[in-house]
Formats: sequence, structure tokens, C-alpha cells
Amino acid sequence: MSEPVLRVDRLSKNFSGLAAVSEVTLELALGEVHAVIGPNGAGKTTLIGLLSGDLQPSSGSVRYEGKEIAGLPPERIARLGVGHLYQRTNIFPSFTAFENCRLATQARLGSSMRFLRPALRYRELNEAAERALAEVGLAGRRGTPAAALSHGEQRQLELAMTLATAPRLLLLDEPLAGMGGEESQRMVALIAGLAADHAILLVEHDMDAVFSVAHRLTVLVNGRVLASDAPEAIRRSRAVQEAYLGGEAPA
Amino acid sequence: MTRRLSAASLLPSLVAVALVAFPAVAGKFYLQLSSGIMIMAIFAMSLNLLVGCTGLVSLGHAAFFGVGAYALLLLSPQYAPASLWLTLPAAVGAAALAALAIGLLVLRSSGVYFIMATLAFAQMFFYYANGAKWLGGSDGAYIFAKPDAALFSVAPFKLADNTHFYYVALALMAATYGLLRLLLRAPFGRVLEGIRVNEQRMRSLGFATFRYKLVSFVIAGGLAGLAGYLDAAQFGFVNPELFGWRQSGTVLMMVILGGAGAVHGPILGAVALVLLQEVLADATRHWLLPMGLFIILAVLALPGGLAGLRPPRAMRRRPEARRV
Amino acid sequence: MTKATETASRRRVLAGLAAGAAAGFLPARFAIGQQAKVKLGLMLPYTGTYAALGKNIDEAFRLALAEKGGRLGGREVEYVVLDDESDPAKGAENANKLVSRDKVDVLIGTVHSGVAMAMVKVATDNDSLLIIPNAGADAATGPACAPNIFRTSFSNWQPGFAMGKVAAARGQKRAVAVSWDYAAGHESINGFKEGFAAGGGKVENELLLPFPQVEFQAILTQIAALKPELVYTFFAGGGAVKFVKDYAAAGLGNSVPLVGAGFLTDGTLAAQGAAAQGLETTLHYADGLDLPKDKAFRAAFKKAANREADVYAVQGYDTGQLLVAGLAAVKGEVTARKELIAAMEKAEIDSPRGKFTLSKAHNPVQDIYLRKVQGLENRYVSVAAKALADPARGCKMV
Amino acid sequence: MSSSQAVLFFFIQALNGVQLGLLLFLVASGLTLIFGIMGVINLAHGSFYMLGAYLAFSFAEISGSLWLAILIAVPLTVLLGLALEFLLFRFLYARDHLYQVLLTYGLILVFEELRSLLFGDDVHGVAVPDFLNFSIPLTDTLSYPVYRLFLSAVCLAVAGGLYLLIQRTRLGMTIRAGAVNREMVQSLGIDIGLLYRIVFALGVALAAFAGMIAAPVASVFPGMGNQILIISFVIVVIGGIGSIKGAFLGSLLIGLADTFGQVYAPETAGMTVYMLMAAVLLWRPAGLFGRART
Repeated sequence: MSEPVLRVDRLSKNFSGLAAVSEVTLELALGEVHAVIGPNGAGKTTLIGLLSGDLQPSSGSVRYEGKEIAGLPPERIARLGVGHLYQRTNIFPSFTAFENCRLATQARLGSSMRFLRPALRYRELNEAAERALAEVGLAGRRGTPAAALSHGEQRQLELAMTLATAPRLLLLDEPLAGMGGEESQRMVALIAGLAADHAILLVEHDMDAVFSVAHRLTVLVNGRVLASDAPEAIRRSRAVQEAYLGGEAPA
Repeated sequence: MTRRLSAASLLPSLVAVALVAFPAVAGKFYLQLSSGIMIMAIFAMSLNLLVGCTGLVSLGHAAFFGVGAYALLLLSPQYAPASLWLTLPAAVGAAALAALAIGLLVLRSSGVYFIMATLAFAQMFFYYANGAKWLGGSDGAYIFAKPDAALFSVAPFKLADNTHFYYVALALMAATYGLLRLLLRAPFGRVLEGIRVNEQRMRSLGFATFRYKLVSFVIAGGLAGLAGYLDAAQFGFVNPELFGWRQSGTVLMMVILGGAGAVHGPILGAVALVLLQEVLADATRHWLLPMGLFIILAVLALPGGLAGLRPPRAMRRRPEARRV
Repeated sequence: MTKATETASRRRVLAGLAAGAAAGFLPARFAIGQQAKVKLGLMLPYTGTYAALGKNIDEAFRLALAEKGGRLGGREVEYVVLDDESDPAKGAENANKLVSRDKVDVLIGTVHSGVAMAMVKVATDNDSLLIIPNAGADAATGPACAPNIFRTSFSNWQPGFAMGKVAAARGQKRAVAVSWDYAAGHESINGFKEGFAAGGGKVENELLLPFPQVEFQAILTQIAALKPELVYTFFAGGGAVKFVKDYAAAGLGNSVPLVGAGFLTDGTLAAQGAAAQGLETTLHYADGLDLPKDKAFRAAFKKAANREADVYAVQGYDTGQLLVAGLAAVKGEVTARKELIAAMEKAEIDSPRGKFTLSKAHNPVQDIYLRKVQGLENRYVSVAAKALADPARGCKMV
Repeated sequence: MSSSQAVLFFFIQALNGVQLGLLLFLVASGLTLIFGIMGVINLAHGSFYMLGAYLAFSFAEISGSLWLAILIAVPLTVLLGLALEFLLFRFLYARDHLYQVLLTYGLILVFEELRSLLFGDDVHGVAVPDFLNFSIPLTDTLSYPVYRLFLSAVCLAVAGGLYLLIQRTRLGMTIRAGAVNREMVQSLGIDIGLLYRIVFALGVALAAFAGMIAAPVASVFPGMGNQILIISFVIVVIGGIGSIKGAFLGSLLIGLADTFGQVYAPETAGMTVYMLMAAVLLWRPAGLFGRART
């Protein structure tokens, strides 16, 4: 594998003295799905927030494509090519599905300080937005206000928005949460397909899904990395079994 | 897209014709009153860019209105008219510059902080003008001659003529309306809408929202300066109260009354509020009481403002229209 | 646009002709035959901080007319009343409403100087007759003076100057002046400085407080540090009450006498209580003037309004008297503008404050009294300045 | 003036500043509580201050005692707070700040006119209670009114009481939790509606109480609420929304800045506090003790 897309080195975050993430180190290469698992409160979402810039790290380093991005504001990180799917659906509820994606593609314009030509006349943006919608299977819902979409559709829409910004690194925070069986399967397939030309950091509770798409797993407990290895090795690890997977080890 | 020739779609044209024809039937006072309303409409539209479009509730927008007005005062020679073509852009520029300076500070805050910080900065302007002898202090100051529209010694119109002033105000109101319509349809406006709905998402999509908010603030400030300039030009009088919180509150009320968001909403709000004041003040000395009660009831009962009573077709026609 | 403008201007020409025919071109006798009402526009504060002042002016004004049978020059009177809210931002618009919409023959107002200056502007632009019943802005009968603008109250300069004279005559040399940092304060202090300097005194410090702040401790402490021979002050309303009380509470009253323009203790004595006792101020009105006209007026006002008269009521009353005198001379013919103005200029007003005339700038030439607070009254002590006229600097009519 | 005198006067000015700050704290603390916990911006807060002053005046006129007046008036303002919360403010929690601004702006107009109708437009004074009506000589010319010192003591006591209430009681714990996370409080089974009603009434009572005890030194006049409202805004912005500690520190800062601004920079005295606010906004956009909000 080539130079990693993402290299996280001893990253820590304290909330008023409480260590939510502590000394986390991990690497992620293009074409790789790296899943981060752990019990609730292990610091998974905090970790993602630190990588996306929504949270400021207390210490440590985050290098994306060789560039230090720790502590940069989220918009800078996003512009570098990092897409973020939030744990709690984070879209523009009053906009249509299409407008949600179109706005996301507009981020590619470089600057949106464009004051006169109507946004809808930027055909390449419209097309990219349509493509993103089609990619997640929402082409038929383009005119529906996002608020009127089902929960699963909203997750898909948010993924489409994230994709519409043309990222190389995807931070996916529980993409399957609250999804039905069929929707889940489609999402898993989608993620697997995206892996080809993206680096994907995946936080997910659905172990079946995790073990089916992840190339590598990091187990986070109390903000610390308990283990980081290939899925099979993690499955066999006794430490992981005891600390986290416990009796509910996936079949 | 459906094109039906309904009464509703004819309405804008009818309104336009009525506005253009109005001076033919109106007396001097109603011309001046309408000009005043149109000036307030420009002011309200400028604030709406912040409140309705960007989601920034400013309670200090009068600061820029006042800067525009005082700019005309400072640029006018004592008893001779100043050139419209020089002073108007200069006033708008001064207001925009003031908005840039204040925006850099207040936009660092948000929500309630933003509301209070904007109010406080406007108060700062008020206190300054109130004590500044060179600006006329608390008594205000006169602009003795209306700006001169002569260009290469040919004057296409005279602002001293009430009818001409009316048409200038009307044209500028229409221009402001058109400009805002354009802005809001353009990528810039879409970003503002996005910021209003979910700023944090905009940032994680890669938009440097601070910059867009700042530009929005500056444009709004400039347009408020335009309104202030016209206000000062209409009666030739400026006073520190132009910066006052009553002024900021009134214009905010127009925005909300008209329905924040819709570009034409503030125009409706300005018309409604001014007329309401006329009626109430004529009816009772304690007219502020019904006025206050009206505002309270309007907030509780009319969340969408006047424009929300019947969403205009234009807003619903396009699939990406976003108001639900 | 061009076409519309043409039509409009043609219409205006026609309208102008019609108006001209009705007003000016026809013989005056014919117009009298019409017996049109005299339309008076009262633009005063009926709400807000100055509401009490506005109401007194209003009622005393009507009283003056009622005493003459409710008529002006034999004509019936119609009132148009407008609340100016003491908001200068709306001042021009409001004045314009009375002038252009209601087409009042005479514009009367107001209390707040900023609003009054807006009215002066509108009156000047429209050549309307304006009488100011209170606002003391020097400019109204100074740089902004005009033949159609009258004032029946005072200029801020007048009481200040008179007090300066009094202080200097007592041999005092070092004064500190305190006021809000606003136009009325600046003007009043300037008057004091001028009167004081004429007698060899000097205002060493001006302590100005942002308007309308009422936290005076910092300024009082400064006064204590400066130890002047006296403090001259211009405050009114709530600020006046608080300043007088704070001044006494700070113990300054024992060592540094406080004097001021009369508004310091006018309409505020009940609120100021013991702190105001013995304070000396100058104004164009006082309690205990012992003039028959004053006694009659006070009784009449009390009967009409069911409360005691004050200086604002006097000013309102005299506004009415001035108008009565002017319109009597032209037999109610308001369009006989030249004669009307001439009559008003010549009028000698038999005011409750004592007789006064108007200067060339149309500001009262009046006695300014030195008064001393006793109980709830500003008792007359002496005449501080006899027939004092505002210098009307910058007025082209002087 | 000798240098020792100059030092003395410097300290007197500092005392003036602290004393002003403490009084401002009473008003600003109620404002910041209502902001911080209920997320409601209340422009009518200054009207409650004015109302308190007018009530103190009226009841003191009738009863002859300021203490009695306060005793009667405080419960009345609590009731008013509860009623306003029930009738108006509870509809605002879910609404945008925009509507809160507007509705409370409308309330200002209503209160001003009601004040005019009920109490008239005159300026009134309230007598300082006899046993506090004397001054302590500080220099040969200047003495300090004891009532002002008493006022400062009361403000300090209220500040201390608020601190204890918020830090040490169960209600305070709930209030603190509510300021951070509304849902969490609800999930704890606490009636958030009731909590809000209490907080709002407390805020109203604080402002009105400030108006009452300040009445003897502030006097009572129309429009008195608006001045104090805007300066309270500045304090809350400086201190950080929802932070009582911030409001306390912000009040003292403003009191001192305003006082010394008048002494050392009289030309720009009106702007001193706003420049201070600008500096704080530059340095800490969420105020001294505020949490950064997105």
C-alpha cells in the first residue's frame, strides 16, 4: 500500500479534565475501510469530530495526505477532501433532496462569492448533484423536501451530500444507525463500492456490517486504542472479547 | 413549470403599474409618505438579507442607516447641493465599510450574543453622534440643498421635486429588490440560505461561512446606508436617533411583520407598519399600547408574517424552493 | 418615467394654479367671506419622557384661545394633534404630515430640541408658520432663524448667561460646569461662560456626561477634587432630580454652591425633596412673581386642567397669546402672511412671566429671574438679567 | 492637589465604579439567567426595572415606608413574572430569537404606556429611609452617602445568595443542568416547564427588586428602563451568557470602565463601555465565562 491518506498520531481530547480520546494512533490508506468499534462512550464520535475539525484536539497530530490538519476549522478540512457523515443526521431539512446535494456540490466551486448568475445555471453542479443522488439511490426523490424523507433516506441523502463534495477521505459515523434490513444492505454495498477510490473511516455498531466491509479494525475503549488489527485477528483477540465483544461476539 | 394567467400572476404587474402611475393621482403628502415608505422598504429589505436569508438577527441595523444619512451631511457643502453621483456611492460605501468593521467583530458571536452585540454597537454610534458637535450633536443637523443629479451639467431629474424623488426612491427600491433576488438565486445566496438552515453543516461541507456572513453583512450595511442616504435627502435633516434602537426595532418589526425570508416580505411589512402607525396615532394618544399589543399578537398568531399568509407562486414553482 | 413625470408636472401646475387662485389671487375680502377655519397643528410629546410637558403646553395653549372665545381673529379654530414621541428620527416626517397632509395654517411644537429642529427644517422648506413653545435650541432663532419661525419660550443661552452674570457679580471666579454631553447642555454652559466671563469669572472645567446617563458619582468625586467656588449645571427631568439628590448626599452642597438653569428645579421639587432646598436657579419664570396676570393665569389653568401651572404651561399659554395677537391684526386671514408676521413681531405679550416682546430673531426678549427653592416653590429673588435678548448669532434677520 | 490626595480620589472613583457595577449586576443577573437557561432574549427586562421603581414609589407613598413597599412589591413582581411566562413567554422557547426580540419589543411599548396610564409621566423621588439617610465624610468636601454603601451590601448579598442558590441547592443544580442540556434535565424527570417558570419569575423579580432598592438614589422617571437594558446587554455579552459569575465580573468591569472613562477620557465617555465590549468580543467571542456555541 502507498503512503497513507490519513495518519493519526497520539491524538487526545480532554473535556474539562475528562479524557474522551487519549493517545489514539491509527493509519488509513486509499482503498481501505478502517472501522473503529467500541462500546458506547468509548470516544468514537469524539475521534471523528477531532478528525473533521468540529472539535479541537487537546494534543497529538492528524496528517491528511501529508499535511497537518489537527486544529484546523472544519471548512478547511472539508475543502482538503474530507467528507463527514454525522452520527445524528445533519442535513438541510427544509431544502429538497436535490438542493441538499446541489449545495454540497457548490462547495467544489472554490468560491461561492458569485452574485449574479443563478445557481441553477451551473450545469456541471446540477449534474454532479444528480449523480450523487443516483449513486445512493435517491434519484426518484429529488424534489422531496429532506424533512419529508424517511430516516433511512435521510441517511442516504447525507451520504450523497458528502459524496457530492468529492472527498477522498470519508468519515462515516454510524451510517447504518436506525436503518431497516434492506436499507442497511444497500448502504453496506454502497460503502464497499466506495472503498475502491476512497479512504473510509467507519464507526459502526452493526458488527455484521463492520466485519463484512472493514479491512482493518481499531477497538476503542474509554478513549484508548485497545487493539488495532485485521478483522479476523480482532475477532480472535481475547482482550477484545473480554473488554468489548463479550458474549455477543459475532457469529 | 405551469404558466397560468391567473389573477395572482398578474398581481405583480398590476402593482408595478399602480406604483408608476401613483404620482398622477396623489397629492404632495401622499407622494412624500410613499417615498418614505419605500425608503423604509429598502432599509427593511437590507435587514432581511441578514435576518431572513442568513439567519442573523441584527438589532443594530440602524447604525448603517445612520452612517448613510450622516455621510450625505458630511459630503454636502454648507449651502450648495452635493453631487448625487458622488455622494450616493460614497454613502453606500461608508455604510458598507462600517458594516465591515462591525461585522468583523460581531460575527464572531452568534445567536443571542449577536443580537446584543449589534444593538450595543449601534448604541455606540448613537452616543458618538449625540455628543459630537461637528455632527450637530443631539439637535441634529441640516442638509440645506438636496443632492444634485446633474451629470456633465445636464440634470435628468431633480430630487427637490417630490415626484422626481418618488420615482428615484421607487427605482432604487426596485433595484434593491432585483439585486436581492439575483443574489439569492446565485450561488452566494444559496450559501446564505444554507447558513441560515444549518451553519455547522455548511462548514463541514467546506464553506468558510464566516466570510459569507461577513459579505452578507456588508451588503446589508451598504443597502441600509442607501436607505439612510435617501432618508436624509428627503427632508434634509439628520439626527442621532437615526442610529437609535427604536429605529432598529422598527425596521426589524417590518421584516418580521412582512415575513422574514421572502424578498418582497419587507416591502409589505414597511407598508403595513407605517400605515398602522398612521391609523393608530390618529386614533388615540396612547397609541403605543395597541401597537405593542398588535406586535405581541402578530408574533403569537402570524409566524410567517404577512407574506406567509399566502406563499407566492414563484416560491413554490421550482422544485428546489425550500420553504416548507 | 419621462412621460409619467410630464403628466405629473402638468398636473402640478394645474393644482398650483388652483391653489394660488384660492389663496392669493383673490381679494382678501372675498376670502374673509368664506370664514374658513384656522387650522392649528399641535405637534407635542403626548407619550414618553416629556409627555407631562407636552400635555401642559397643550392645555395652556387651548386656555389662551378659550379666553378669547375660542376664536382666532374671529375665525373658528380646528386642531390637528400629533404625538411626536420626542423621536427626532420621525420629526421631519411628522411635521411634514401636518404641513402637507393636514395643511395646517400654523405649526406649533415642540419640547424636544432635536424634534423642534426637524420642525424648523420642514417649516423653512414649506414656508409654514411655526411657533416653538419650549425647545431651547439656540439654532432655532440663530443660524436657522427665518421670518416664519417664532419661539415663545427661551433659548438655552438665556438662563445660562443670566446665571453667569449673577455669579460673577457675587465675586466668584472659578466655576465647574456640569451637564449631559448634548446640544442643550453645551449651549446652556456657553451662555453661562459668557455671562460669567463678562464679570471676570472662568469656567475651569466642563464635566459632561453621556446623554441620558444618570450615574453622577464619578463627576461628583471630580468636583470634590477640583474644589471650585461654584458648580453650574444644566439638567432636566429625571437627571435633574437625581443630580440634585446625589449632589446633596455627597456633601458637596455644604462647600460648593450648586446653581443651574431653572429646569434643574422645575417640576422636579417634589421628587427632589430636601436636597433641593435653597438651590438658586435662573429662568424666565418664577413662583411669587406677584403679577396680576400670573395669578389670574394660575387660577384659570388650575380650573381648566385640575393641576398647578408651571413654566411649560406658561409657554403654551403665551404661544396661544402670540397667535391671538397676530391673527387679531389680520382678522383671522392666515394667508396674509406678511401682515401676520409683522403683527406677531410687534406684539407685546402680557405673559404670566411678565411682559415680553420678540427679538428680530423671533426669540423672547425677557427678564430672567433669579429664583431660590423654598418648599415646593422656586421663589422669585431678583431679576438676574433685565430684558435679556439672545445674541442670535448666525441669524441673518438680525 | 497633592499626590496622596490624588491617590485618595482614585480610590473613591474605584469605589464609585464598584458600587455602580454592583447595582448593574442585579439587573444583568436576571437577564443572563433568563438567557442562559431558557434561551430567551428579553428586551422587556429593563421595563421590569422601571416597574419595580414605580411600584416602590407608589407603595412607599401609600405606606410611608420603602421596606414595606418592597415587601409588598416583590411578590407582586414574582406573580407578574409567572403570569407573563404563562401567557406569553412559554410560547417562545421553541421559536427563533427573532420572535423573542419582537414580542419583548412589543412588551416594552405596552409597559411604557401602562406606566403612563397608571403612574403618569412625572418624575418622582423616593426618600432614603431615615436611618440610612446620612453620609460619611471622605475628604473635606466629599462624603459618601450611606445608602449607596447599603445598596452595595444588598447587591453583594443578592450575588452571594444567587451563588449559593445555584451552586448549593437542588434547584440550582437543575438550573445549571438546564443551562447546559435541556434534554438531559427532561430525561431526569424534572418538569422543565416549571423550572422555566421559576427562573423567569426569579429574573423578573431580580430586575424589579433592583429598581426598587435603587429608587431612592436613581429616582423614578419614564424611560428609565431602556438605559439600563442596553448596558445590561453589554454586561451579559462581556460576562458570557448564562454565567452569573460572568455577569458579576462584567458588571464590575463596566462600572469601573464607565467611571474611569468619565474621569480620564471624558470626550469618549459614552463609548467606553462599548469599546470594552468590542475588545472582549475580539478576545473571547463567547464572553469571559461563556461557552462557545455553534
